[in-house]
Amino acid sequence: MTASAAAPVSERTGTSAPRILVFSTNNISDPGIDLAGSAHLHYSPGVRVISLPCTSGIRPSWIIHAVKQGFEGVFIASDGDECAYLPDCAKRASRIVAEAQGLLKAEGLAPQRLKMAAICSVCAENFAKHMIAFSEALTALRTTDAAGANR
Amino acid sequence: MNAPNTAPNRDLREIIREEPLMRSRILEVLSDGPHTVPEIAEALGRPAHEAMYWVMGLRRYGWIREVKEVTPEGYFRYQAVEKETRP
Amino acid sequence: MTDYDALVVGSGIAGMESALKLGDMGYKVLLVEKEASVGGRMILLSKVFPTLDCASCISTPKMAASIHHPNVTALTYTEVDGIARDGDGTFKATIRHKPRFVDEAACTGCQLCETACTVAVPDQFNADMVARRAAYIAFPQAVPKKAVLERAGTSPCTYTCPAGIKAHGYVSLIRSGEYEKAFQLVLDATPLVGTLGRACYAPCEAECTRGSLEGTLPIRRLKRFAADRHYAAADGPGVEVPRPNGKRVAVVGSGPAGLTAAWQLARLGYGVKILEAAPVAGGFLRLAIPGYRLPPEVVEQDISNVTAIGVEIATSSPVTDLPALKSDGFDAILVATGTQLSTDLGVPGEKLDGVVGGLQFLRGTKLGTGADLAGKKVVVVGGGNVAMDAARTAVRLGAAQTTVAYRRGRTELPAHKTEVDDAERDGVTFTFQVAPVDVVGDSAGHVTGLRCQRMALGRPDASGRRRPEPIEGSEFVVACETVLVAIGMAPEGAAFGGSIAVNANGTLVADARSLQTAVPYVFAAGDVTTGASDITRAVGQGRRAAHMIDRWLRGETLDGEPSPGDGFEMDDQLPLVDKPSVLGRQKAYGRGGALIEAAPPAARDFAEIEAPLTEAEARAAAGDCLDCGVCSECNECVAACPSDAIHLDMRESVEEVSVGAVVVATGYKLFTADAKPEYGFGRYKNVITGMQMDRLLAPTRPFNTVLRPGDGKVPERIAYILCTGSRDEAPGPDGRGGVNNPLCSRFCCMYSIKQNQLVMGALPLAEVTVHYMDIRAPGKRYDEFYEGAKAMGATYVKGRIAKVTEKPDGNLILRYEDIEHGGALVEAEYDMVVLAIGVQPNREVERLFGGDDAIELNDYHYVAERNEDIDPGRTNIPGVFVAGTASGAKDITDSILHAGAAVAQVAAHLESRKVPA
Amino acid sequence: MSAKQPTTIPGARAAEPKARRIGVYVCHCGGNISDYVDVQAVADAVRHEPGVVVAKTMMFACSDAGQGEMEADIAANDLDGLVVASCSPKLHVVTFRGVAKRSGMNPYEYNQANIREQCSWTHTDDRAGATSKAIGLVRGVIGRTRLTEALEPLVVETTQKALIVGGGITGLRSAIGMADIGLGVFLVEREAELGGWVGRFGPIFPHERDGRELIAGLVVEIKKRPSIKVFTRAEVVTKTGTFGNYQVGIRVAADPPQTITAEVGSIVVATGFDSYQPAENEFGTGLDAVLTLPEFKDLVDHADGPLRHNGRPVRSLAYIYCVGSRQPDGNEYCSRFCCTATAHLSIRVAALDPRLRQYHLYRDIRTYGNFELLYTEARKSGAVYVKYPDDAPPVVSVEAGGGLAVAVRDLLSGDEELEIPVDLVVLVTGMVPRKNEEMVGLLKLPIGRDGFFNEIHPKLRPVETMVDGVLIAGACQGPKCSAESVASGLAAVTQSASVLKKGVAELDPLVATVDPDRCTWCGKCETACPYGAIEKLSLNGREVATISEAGCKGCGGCVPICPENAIDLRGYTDAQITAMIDGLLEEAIA
Repeated sequence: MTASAAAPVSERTGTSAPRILVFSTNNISDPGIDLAGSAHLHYSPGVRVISLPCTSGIRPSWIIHAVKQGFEGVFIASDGDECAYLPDCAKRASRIVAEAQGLLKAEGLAPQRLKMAAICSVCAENFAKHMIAFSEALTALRTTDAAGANR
Repeated sequence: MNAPNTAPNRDLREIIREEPLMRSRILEVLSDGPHTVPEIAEALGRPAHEAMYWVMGLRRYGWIREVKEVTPEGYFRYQAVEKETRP
Repeated sequence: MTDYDALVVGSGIAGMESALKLGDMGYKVLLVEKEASVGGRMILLSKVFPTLDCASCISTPKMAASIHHPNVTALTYTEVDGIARDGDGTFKATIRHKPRFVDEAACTGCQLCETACTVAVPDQFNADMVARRAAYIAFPQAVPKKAVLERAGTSPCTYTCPAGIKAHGYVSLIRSGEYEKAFQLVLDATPLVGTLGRACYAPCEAECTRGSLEGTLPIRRLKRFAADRHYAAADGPGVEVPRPNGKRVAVVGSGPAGLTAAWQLARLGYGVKILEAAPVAGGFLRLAIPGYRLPPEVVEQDISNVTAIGVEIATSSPVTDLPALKSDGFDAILVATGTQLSTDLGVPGEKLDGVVGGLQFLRGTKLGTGADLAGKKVVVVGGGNVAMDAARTAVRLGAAQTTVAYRRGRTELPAHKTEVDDAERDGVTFTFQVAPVDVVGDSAGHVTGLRCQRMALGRPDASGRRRPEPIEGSEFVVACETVLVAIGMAPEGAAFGGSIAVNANGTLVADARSLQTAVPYVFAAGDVTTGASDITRAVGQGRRAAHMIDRWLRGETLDGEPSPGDGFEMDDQLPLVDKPSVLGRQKAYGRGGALIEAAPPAARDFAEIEAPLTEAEARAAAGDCLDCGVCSECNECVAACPSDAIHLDMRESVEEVSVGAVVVATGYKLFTADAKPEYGFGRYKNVITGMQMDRLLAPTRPFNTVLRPGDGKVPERIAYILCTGSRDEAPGPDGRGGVNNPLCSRFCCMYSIKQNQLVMGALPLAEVTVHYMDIRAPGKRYDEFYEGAKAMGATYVKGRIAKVTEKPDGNLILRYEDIEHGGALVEAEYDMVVLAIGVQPNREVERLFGGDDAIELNDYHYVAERNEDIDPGRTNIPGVFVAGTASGAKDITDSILHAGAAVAQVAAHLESRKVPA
Repeated sequence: MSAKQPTTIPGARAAEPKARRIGVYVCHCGGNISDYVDVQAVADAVRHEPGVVVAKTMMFACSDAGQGEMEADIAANDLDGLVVASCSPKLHVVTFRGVAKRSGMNPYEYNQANIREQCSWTHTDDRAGATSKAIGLVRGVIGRTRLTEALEPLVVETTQKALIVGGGITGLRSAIGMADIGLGVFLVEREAELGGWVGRFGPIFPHERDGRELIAGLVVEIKKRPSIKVFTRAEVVTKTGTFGNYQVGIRVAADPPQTITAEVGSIVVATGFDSYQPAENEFGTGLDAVLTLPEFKDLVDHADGPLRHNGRPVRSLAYIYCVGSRQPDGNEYCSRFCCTATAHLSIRVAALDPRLRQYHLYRDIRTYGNFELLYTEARKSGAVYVKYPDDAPPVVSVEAGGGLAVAVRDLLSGDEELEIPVDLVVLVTGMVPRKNEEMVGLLKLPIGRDGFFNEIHPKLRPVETMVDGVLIAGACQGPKCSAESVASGLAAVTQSASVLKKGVAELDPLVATVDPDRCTWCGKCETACPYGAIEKLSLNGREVATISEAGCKGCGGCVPICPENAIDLRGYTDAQITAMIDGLLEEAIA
């Protein structure tokens, strides 16, 4: 909700609003992200979502690829305990995050470029808040992260 | 003119249907900055629980929103949404 | 063959589970839900015990599946009106599709209608804690995500308006501050907005439901308010000038009927010319109604609406030859010449100088050619509105004495009551039960008096009024110089040289419905066909005439038996809303604004008497509208909808389907917490129900977080009172009533524990105390969940709460016996109290089955299970099964299992009826 | 499968996709999208994307007119890929898959880009940003669509028979339920007699039905149904096969012992519970006049007058609740049925002998729902209820005269210390999970923290386990009363029938696949799959993983586990996701 208080995103950051890749899940977090839209909550248009059946199926290589290709951050909107597929879904997603962060580090990229949080099907405000905070964090990272200078 | 009815137990339908009526008055109250529900109620001369219905209705439909911090007394303050982004 | 193998009534979690599982087995299922979305109550909950997973995340996939399953036909906003056993063991179900007024296929769920809607009502999906709109989508996760318009019927004000003006609509627009839109809504019916805002006798106000309570809304003056606002600011009517369609219509007469018809026809693209015999346009409005009631400038402004969109008005242009007009190039002609003639007294002396027809008198005054009454004594004969206008005008012209002579009594006066009252205030005197015998004159032929005879009132005549009969020898003379005759008016029907047939009373013969005369291209509307009526009826006639002329010119039929949807009716009105049910929606009535009282008459001149409403008065008055029909028909949603999905002409439809089996999954009702008055729900603003707390905790909550509804404070000390409405057979506090529910509601302990955990998560500083009888946590991981809440810091205190009282600051005092510590009477203070309300049977289920096939209920009015030990879910009717809480309180898991049990038996029933191949 | 190159090797990734003919439709949604996104610019921007043949805007893609136009375009241009950029796929994926299907296109070659909920509506404050994002979203979906394949739902023939393990009331009623829906049943009972616990009971709550009679009635019904094959003194010893088609071995302890092989589609485990057995000295266990709840029920069931125990009349008795339940260091769970069962017994005891004094020493009385009526009745019959503190359970001792005494603190009368002399102590013992290690191993049954079998989801799928087609019913899943156990058994019937009734099951084809050339069989995926859908396969002399299309649930959980990147999830392949990522970004350089 707080983004709308500020100037339009593109005005604030020009065309350089951080691009954020979000992995969501078809049944749980993607509906939550939809709901943020239905409520007209604002966040940066740099945010783009790919929806999967379950966040346990994310390959760390996708995350590395995304960051190398130009996404400044990747956000995993995980199911948490609601996942109907895997009871240990959250644990698996955490392992993927840990592995991907290791790979990021190995590539000289800040591990903070990857974030994960549980987003449920009604977590609209929560998602918007995460996106705003993550956009800000990634913008701040541009000045501190050498890798940011690549683009 | 009779005084407006401020009976404590007006039916909630009576109160709720006045939300469109109160919209401009509440936005006027908020024109000098954010206020809490009791403050808005006082400015309107109406009971706080009635103001609560109106404030929450206006919030729901995008006219006003809360300010993040809570007052020391435990109240949120509400501010008008900029004109361009209103419904 | 049946239409469906199974009918599932109710789409809560048990209903959805039943429908989906039967569908998976390959049976054809009809799932019927009365609300606008499937999902029942579970979708409205925050998280669910004991796993604290999100209710929505569990429900929404099931909801989507219910709608998309190839074997399940899901009907929302639809009710089952009855189920009857058919001879062969199947069932016939009557299904009533309630109109959504929204085309489901076209609606994209964008909510623009909801944003535009001007009517706010309590949102039942948020436990009445916030407003929704009359146009709404049930809740954010609704399936299907389609809007619905709540319409209970047409509001009485709108319904009764002879002109078809959407009174409720403009009232609700003014309430929202949309004054110009209010003006435009009236303008849609007639150009005479300012006129009707003053001179209409407002039948709407007579029907106003608020009128039966504290007094009517000033509906007419609200219209005037909108008109005044518009004319003060605007240049022209503010509507687009239509593209000419190439056809021309002549309108004979520029009174309210003619002007309205011309306006409507011109907006459809017709070239319209009004021919007016008088030197000024406006007919009755300009030549009869006195300026103190209707200032001529207002009529001018209204007429300028008509000319602004291209209507030509030729004054001093009397028409007598209609065929000639036709050959001048007009495709149709509307005769709307009104009533020109005053009825004669029919007594000797009528030709004396000083006897004037009421209409002629008013017309002369308006045109400045009238008589000089200064210092004269005037008698007005008659009791109608023209008589009042004449009398009050006479006063204003300086008459020394003005007397109205009427042959019946005061209560029989046909004039509008306010007119009579105003006339008396102006100084007019009345003499009742007198009839003129002859007009007395002097040798010069001037009137000197009116000889009258006293009348006695006999039995009521056909009109219901008592018939006046002369009293022999009671004659007397009223001295006067002027007699104004206002006992009736008649049209000048013969003016058209016999081309149009004329009734005995002088009115033209035209079809009452189509307004077409025997000459097809000639239509007749207004007083010339109806006889003298009033402006608003004439406006309605004008609208109808335009509608019919348009139909005729487009080659559409004008005859046939009237039926809904035949295109004859202009307004998509629903039946009149049921007033008792409107009044039944509220427990208490009390208007927010002050009653607007009529202003006392001003000076005795021709300046307008009635003061305008101030903006504050208008807004406040409009705020009192009860929204009888719920939807106000203001049309804002129609204008806002990008996909033209809103259709106010939708109507309910009923169909009968045959089904092989029935699953009753009608769920439960929540205990109405105000039935426990000692806890103060409904009176104390910070006492809420468990369902309300669940809504406050849900991410789609009505407030921005958990707040006290009384003042928006973040609560710090929250108490729960368990067993509210459950395990309670004690009589009420006054010795009567009481709850009388010996059953445990089974899930209130658990949902309270869940809320305890969620509240402590949402408000880390909050203290939570639970007042309980027994903590009932009997289920897998339930007791562990209870222990978890205790570990988080929730306090559990055994003992029933005797009474809750409210402090001035909204805090609440709970009084109870502290039985675990010696039984002392203890008081504790909290910010907020949550009543853990239990369940009640949903007795609507009884309605489903009638007559000999009544469904058997148990002693507590839940659907009885005949053999719960072996056949859970089986009812007394073979082929009818019950699933979920319709048979008694259950939590979600048990409801799903119970539905599964019912489904197994439904399938077995269906299989047993299959004829072996 | 299409592209198979590892994405970690830059440049080597994209096997050139075959030339596709894709139609792209960008919806105005009557302004809901076009007010904030320049939809024409979006259509123009993607018009020349590889494979795009048609790109246009539509006022309402979902309208009849919009669908008709798409169908005409598909036919006229021989399209083999369809992209609609409109609202959330949750609202219209079914609609547009229908368009594809009606036009002879494979429905799985349709993909939707969400440019309303996830674009126009969230960026109402930034038209340029929203438009640029929409272009990226559509490009991403086009990229994915270029790599789609025509898929058909997997059709698995299923065996219309079920195995039911356990011949208690749950298993018996389930067997009848299965048979009545037309499914064959193999009913396996370890004991010689059918009936389980209920078969040994007299009247049970809440309807006073005699347990023995209930069981006898069910057994009669079972005998009427030839499709039910009953095996007593039998055990399940082997299980092979997959979803819908299991082969189980049933060993019957006959003379000589024999093993029968049964083909079944589902397996319902209804093995019931054991009663908690208190340890020696726990509340006086071992003393002659201290009984467990089943022992006491047996005593009451066989009494035909005032209660006598070991020949002595019982004039007073105390019930001690929560023995073996709600214990922080033991069984933490509540056993659910025991409060009501005890109230029910108390009423029956009072009916046998109104003068018998009954003391109920409890923590919370959990006679939930309608069972509350029994609690009320028990109190009305004169039973005394004493609430003791959670942390101070009653103490049973032997008095000097040989009688029993129970010491308890009564919270309801001001924490008074009571010493109650009684003739009998009844320990209200709860339910404990039954030991079934062999079967647990055989069926891979998941066990919860409380030791009972675990369902996959308490609300979504309360009788299903992680193992497809293996269901749990009755008290083996958790404490339940008899009627509740029957309900869950019938729910398991329903769950079985929902899969087996039609004889074929249509499954979503979006499942995981293994590239055998890459697979080196390390076994990690097998461990990662909770559904047991992955197995080792010998292929051309190599050991590789194979994924059962019927067993796979399509979660993709195995995809990142594979060190060789040999697993792909259909519809979400490595190549597709990578193409989407690239497409989402392309607007920046466009």
